[in-house]
Amino acid sequence: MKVCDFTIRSNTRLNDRNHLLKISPVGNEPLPEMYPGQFVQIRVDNSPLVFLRRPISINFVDYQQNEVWLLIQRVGEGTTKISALSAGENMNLMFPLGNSFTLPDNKGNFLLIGGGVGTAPLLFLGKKMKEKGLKPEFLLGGRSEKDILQRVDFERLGTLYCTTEDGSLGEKGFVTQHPILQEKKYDFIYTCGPKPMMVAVARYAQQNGISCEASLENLMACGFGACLCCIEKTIRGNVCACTEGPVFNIKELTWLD
Amino acid sequence: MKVCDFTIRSNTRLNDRNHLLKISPVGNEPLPEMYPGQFVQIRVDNSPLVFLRRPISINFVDYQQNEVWLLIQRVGEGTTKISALSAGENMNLMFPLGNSFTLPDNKGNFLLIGGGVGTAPLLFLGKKMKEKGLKPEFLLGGRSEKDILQRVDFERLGTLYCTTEDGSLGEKGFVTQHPILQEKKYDFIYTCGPKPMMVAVARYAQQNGISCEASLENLMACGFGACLCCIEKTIRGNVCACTEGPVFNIKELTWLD
Amino acid sequence: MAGLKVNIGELELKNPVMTASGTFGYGTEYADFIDLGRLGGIFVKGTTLEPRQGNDYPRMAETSSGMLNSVGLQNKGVDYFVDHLYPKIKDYDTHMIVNVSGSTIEDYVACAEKLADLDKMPAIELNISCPNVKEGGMAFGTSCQSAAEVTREVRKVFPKTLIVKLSPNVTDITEIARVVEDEGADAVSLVNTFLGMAIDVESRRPKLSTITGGLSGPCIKPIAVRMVWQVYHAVRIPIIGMGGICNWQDAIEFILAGSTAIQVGTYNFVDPASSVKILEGIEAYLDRHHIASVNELVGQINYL
Amino acid sequence: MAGLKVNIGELELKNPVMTASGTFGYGTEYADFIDLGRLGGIFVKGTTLEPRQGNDYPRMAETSSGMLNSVGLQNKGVDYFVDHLYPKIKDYDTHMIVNVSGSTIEDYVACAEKLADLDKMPAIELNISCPNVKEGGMAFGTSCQSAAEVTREVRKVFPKTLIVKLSPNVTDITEIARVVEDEGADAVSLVNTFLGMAIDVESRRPKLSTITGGLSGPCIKPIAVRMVWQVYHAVRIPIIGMGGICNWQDAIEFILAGSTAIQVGTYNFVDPASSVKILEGIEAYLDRHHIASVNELVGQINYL
Ligand SMILES: Cc1cc2nc3c(=O)[nH]c(=O)nc-3n(C[C@H](O)[C@H](O)[C@H](O)COP(=O)(O)OP(=O)(O)OC[C@H]3O[C@@H](n4cnc5c(N)ncnc54)[C@H](O)[C@@H]3O)c2cc1C
Ligand SMILES: Cc1cc2nc3c(=O)[nH]c(=O)nc-3n(C[C@H](O)[C@H](O)[C@H](O)COP(=O)(O)OP(=O)(O)OC[C@H]3O[C@@H](n4cnc5c(N)ncnc54)[C@H](O)[C@@H]3O)c2cc1C
Ligand SMILES: Cc1cc2nc3c(=O)[nH]c(=O)nc-3n(C[C@H](O)[C@H](O)[C@H](O)COP(=O)(O)O)c2cc1C
Ligand SMILES: Cc1cc2nc3c(=O)[nH]c(=O)nc-3n(C[C@H](O)[C@H](O)[C@H](O)COP(=O)(O)O)c2cc1C
Ligand code: FES
Ligand code: FES
Repeated sequence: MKVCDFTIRSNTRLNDRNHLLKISPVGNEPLPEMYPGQFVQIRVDNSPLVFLRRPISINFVDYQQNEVWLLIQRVGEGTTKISALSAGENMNLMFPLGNSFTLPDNKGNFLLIGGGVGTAPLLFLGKKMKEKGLKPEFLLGGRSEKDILQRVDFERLGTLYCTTEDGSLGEKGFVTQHPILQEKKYDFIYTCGPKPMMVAVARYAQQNGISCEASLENLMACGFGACLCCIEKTIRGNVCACTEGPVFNIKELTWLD
Repeated sequence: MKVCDFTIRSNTRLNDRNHLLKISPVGNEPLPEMYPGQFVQIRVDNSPLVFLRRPISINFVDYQQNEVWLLIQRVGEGTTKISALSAGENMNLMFPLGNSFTLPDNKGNFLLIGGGVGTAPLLFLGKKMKEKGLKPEFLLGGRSEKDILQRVDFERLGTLYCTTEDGSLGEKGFVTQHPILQEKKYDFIYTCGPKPMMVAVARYAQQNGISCEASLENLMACGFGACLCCIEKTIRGNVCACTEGPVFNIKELTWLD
Repeated sequence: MAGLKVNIGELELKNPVMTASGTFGYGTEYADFIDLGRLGGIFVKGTTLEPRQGNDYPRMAETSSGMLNSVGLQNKGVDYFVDHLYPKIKDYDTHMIVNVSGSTIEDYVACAEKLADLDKMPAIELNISCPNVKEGGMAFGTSCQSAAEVTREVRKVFPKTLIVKLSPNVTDITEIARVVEDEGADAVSLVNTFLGMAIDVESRRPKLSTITGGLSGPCIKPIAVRMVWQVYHAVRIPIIGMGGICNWQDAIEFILAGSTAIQVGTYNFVDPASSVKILEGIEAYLDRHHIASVNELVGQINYL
Repeated sequence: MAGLKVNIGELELKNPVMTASGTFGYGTEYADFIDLGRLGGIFVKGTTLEPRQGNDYPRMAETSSGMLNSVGLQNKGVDYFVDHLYPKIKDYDTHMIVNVSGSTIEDYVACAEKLADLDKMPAIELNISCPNVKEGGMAFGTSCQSAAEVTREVRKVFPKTLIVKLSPNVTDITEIARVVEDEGADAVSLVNTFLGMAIDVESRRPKLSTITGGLSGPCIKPIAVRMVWQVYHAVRIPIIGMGGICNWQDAIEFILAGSTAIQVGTYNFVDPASSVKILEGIEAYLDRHHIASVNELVGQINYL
């Protein structure tokens, strides 16, 4: 873990409330190893309303360009300030934080299910899987077409299925209603998104005996295990989502109890 | 008094810590009447350290361009944020606030003595005097040449005398040591600047029977008479420097008691 | 459009948004910025029996999300108020309520008595919590006995709505609220400022002439909300909540915690129109949530 | 180079900069960010006799210039600490001090007894001020009688440096500080968090599972500084000051108010290297002002 300043290389507006930031360390020293599921804590400067850092998933690491990608959804003051940063401006990051998704050793059928901005860590996970010779498939859900982010990037890594609530792209409905879940037998599901979605996915996985990992977005103060604010109730008791997570095997969680 | 947004038309760096901002109301509606000595209260956005507005003198009003000029000296977080605003950005102003210098009716010898950024309101005062057919003279002091701001503007309005502590411009020393004060008999002195300087000027004026008005920079919370934080002890008791000042006749003040 | 009327004792307010004593002058200071008639009420500057010059300069210091003040109840005294200020403000289309301050019980009583006679003064707010006066002042608000005593004595001479303003500088604010209720107060308002201090590290001087002063602004909001919530569960009389309210969200938070009405204080300095904006925000919130009257929201936290 | 050594009772600290319990884990969490050996001391997480799971999620809410927490002393208990954590941290080149928490006097005593045996544990901090446990906890710190009692009993079994951490949620903190001194505490540390509350206005839910929680961060600094200053004038034992310290200026402010040493708390979350930066800032300040030792600054406000 370390704290350092990054320069915004580019900030692309993906839709009305999502931005993709590509950032590099000031001075461009080479990025350390990072793993899919890990996150960064961004210091938000210039705001009287934001005191604590904001946790954001590592969306992708482009080692060639020495860039980290962050997908930011504007929901409040902190993410609004971060989204407003322009190319050339700096931001202070603590990284890399948290555990990561388990990269499977063997071939099999892998489905990465994301909802909303929860798709963020799945791009990097898909990339790592593909590098390992595995064949990730993606099932992404959103309110409508414009909410399914980075489609082109996902499609490059594997088959992409989509659901939208208004039917403007892919199947109409929620991710757990997508027919592929009935048609195909998966060995491992990875999921990240709104809690109700993840609970539904976890339930599906459990019912079908599929291994499943979920990446949580608990409220965090520190992000590195010092404050004990971000705890998740597990079968082992309360554990820190920032150090023992954000990725948990759903067997550990008490969601379905 | 009103509160409205202004656009920065230009921001000129005058030296290492002074900036001249020229601003116009967003929408460019015509500026109301303002008087020399009055000030504005600037809301400082985007800072976790600044909660209250910052009082800044009206340096000049250019009715032709519909611009207000503000001379900002960076001393802390608020003035640093204000100085960093670029042309095209907005800021929120409460204005015009406070009383003003007394514009004399008759001709006579008038000396406007300013120190540091305290020269700010004297430019507008000089302009108004000149418009009235009076002949303002200026005596400005600073640490060194680069601290004597807006010389060209002052020279356009009347004779300019300077003192610098290092002797790099004009006489070496403090304003009250300038020989003109011995050589010439003035009828009215106006002063604004650091308190020790104003006290010295007031003492000189008193000793020589010269009418003298000083513009104070008391700490302010509201700027419009609501909080009673900015009081100055006068012969009438504690009065608000923001409504009954910032300009006081030195006869009212208890500085020399 | 949702109902905004609320009652504080016998007093009906057209809406729950008022302005806090010592931050709103006599209302007139704000006439350029807002239509004063839109407010539920205006609490005018702390008024004492005798005129007071207040404390020496400097009286204020900015802090993180707030400020310290040590004005020290500078005012021209109740007689001046009655003769010169009241006539100017009595016809505003809102309730003007005087904040009565003092150093002795006799002072409070004498001051309240003079105000009781004024036709258009429907209520007073008894300030037993000002941290900026040497004798008495806050001490009244920090012990049950003295809080009870001053309330009792003022109650005897003041038949209209009596609001007692509590100090947050106490171990258990519910205790004080209860005795004040028992002594016949019609409502409590809370909180006044927290006793605080700041030192300039270069000069090593206290930033206030009085060394300590009263802390206000958004920094105190979480503590103030907690106190309102505690008092709401301890007394039956209405609560007027305040402490760091800057926007309608803050106001709703105080209402949910148990405030029947709220006061906007320090933030008036930053945005002199904030009180009216807050009122508009509350209205919009009620409409959006289909709540017929603001009274339905008071104390209605969802504990699930 | 100015002298930075300070003494807290028998305990000599290499410098006055320490880190606050509950914000610094067991130090190890920060090893990536700073050289722990540079700190004057580390106050480890509140430790209780029995393991505790702490409160339910959510446990934190951001507020203006601060945060609320309701962690509720989640820890694995003193035995686990002694067996598994102490061995890992005892050889850090700084003082590791355990923050001892409890719900009953017996718990405090039993916990302190176990820690007294540890060679490299020169001191404990008795937390009689945690607002986040239902039984006891804060109650001990809000009455003179219980504060005295718990200090007295722990003093009997703990011969090394005993620091008692005071609650700010009281009418008169000097009263508590005095009884704690009288019962033999070697130092007091203050302040713990202020009891606060926040409500989400859209869901109308409390932001914390426990409804109320502890407020910390720069928002509380002016009140904390005032309390340190009051306690400095009330007791002779050293004070460890804290509450919102983010930078060296804040630290100097606490020292001027009367703190012999300081703790950095919540701000560690924002900048995990802040403690060391503060240390460097204090050094530079002392040099710039030609002050030979930080001890010369303690309580030295310039009142003129
Ligand atoms: C490990 C982790 C990874 C994350 N990755 C991403 C990401 O890649 N992209 C992204 O846009 N966001 C991500 N988030 C969520 C992001 O941290 C929050 O949206 C952000 O902190 C909100 O800050 P704000 O100041 O904009 O909003 P606030 O003003 O703080 O809050 C606005 C609203 O959002 C809610 N909220 C705030 N924080 C969270 C949270 N952590 N979880 C759920 N609700 C919250 C608040 O309760 C409030 O209702 C992640 C969170 C975690 C814990
Ligand atoms: C009526 C009036 C007119 C003014 N006109 C101008 C102007 O035209 N140009 C200009 O640059 N400044 C002017 N000032 C001063 C200006 O308001 C302060 O410098 C500013 O508020 C400081 O804010 P800050 O956040 O930068 O500094 P802070 O961080 O608040 O303070 C930095 C240092 O400056 C000191 N300081 C802060 N405010 C004042 C003050 N009002 N007087 C003296 N010391 C202060 C603080 O005590 C501290 O030591 C005027 C002040 C008043 C009251
Ligand atoms: C400058 C100033 C002066 C004040 N004067 C008084 C007063 O005279 N009487 C009183 O009861 N409260 C006084 N207060 C306290 C406020 O009425 C209010 O209780 C407190 O500021 C908390 O609310 P806020 O955080 O919204 O300001 C004063 C506050 C400030 C900032
Ligand atoms: C998340 C969190 C957990 C805390 N846990 C403890 C604790 O276990 N024991 C204790 O005495 N104080 C605890 N505190 C209080 C701090 O030690 C400190 O007294 C307080 O936060 C004020 O300092 P600050 O404003 O610098 O954070 C905790 C504070 C926070 C924010
Ligand atoms: S966020 Fe602090 S421990 Fe996880
Ligand atoms: S600054 Fe508020 S009365 Fe002058």
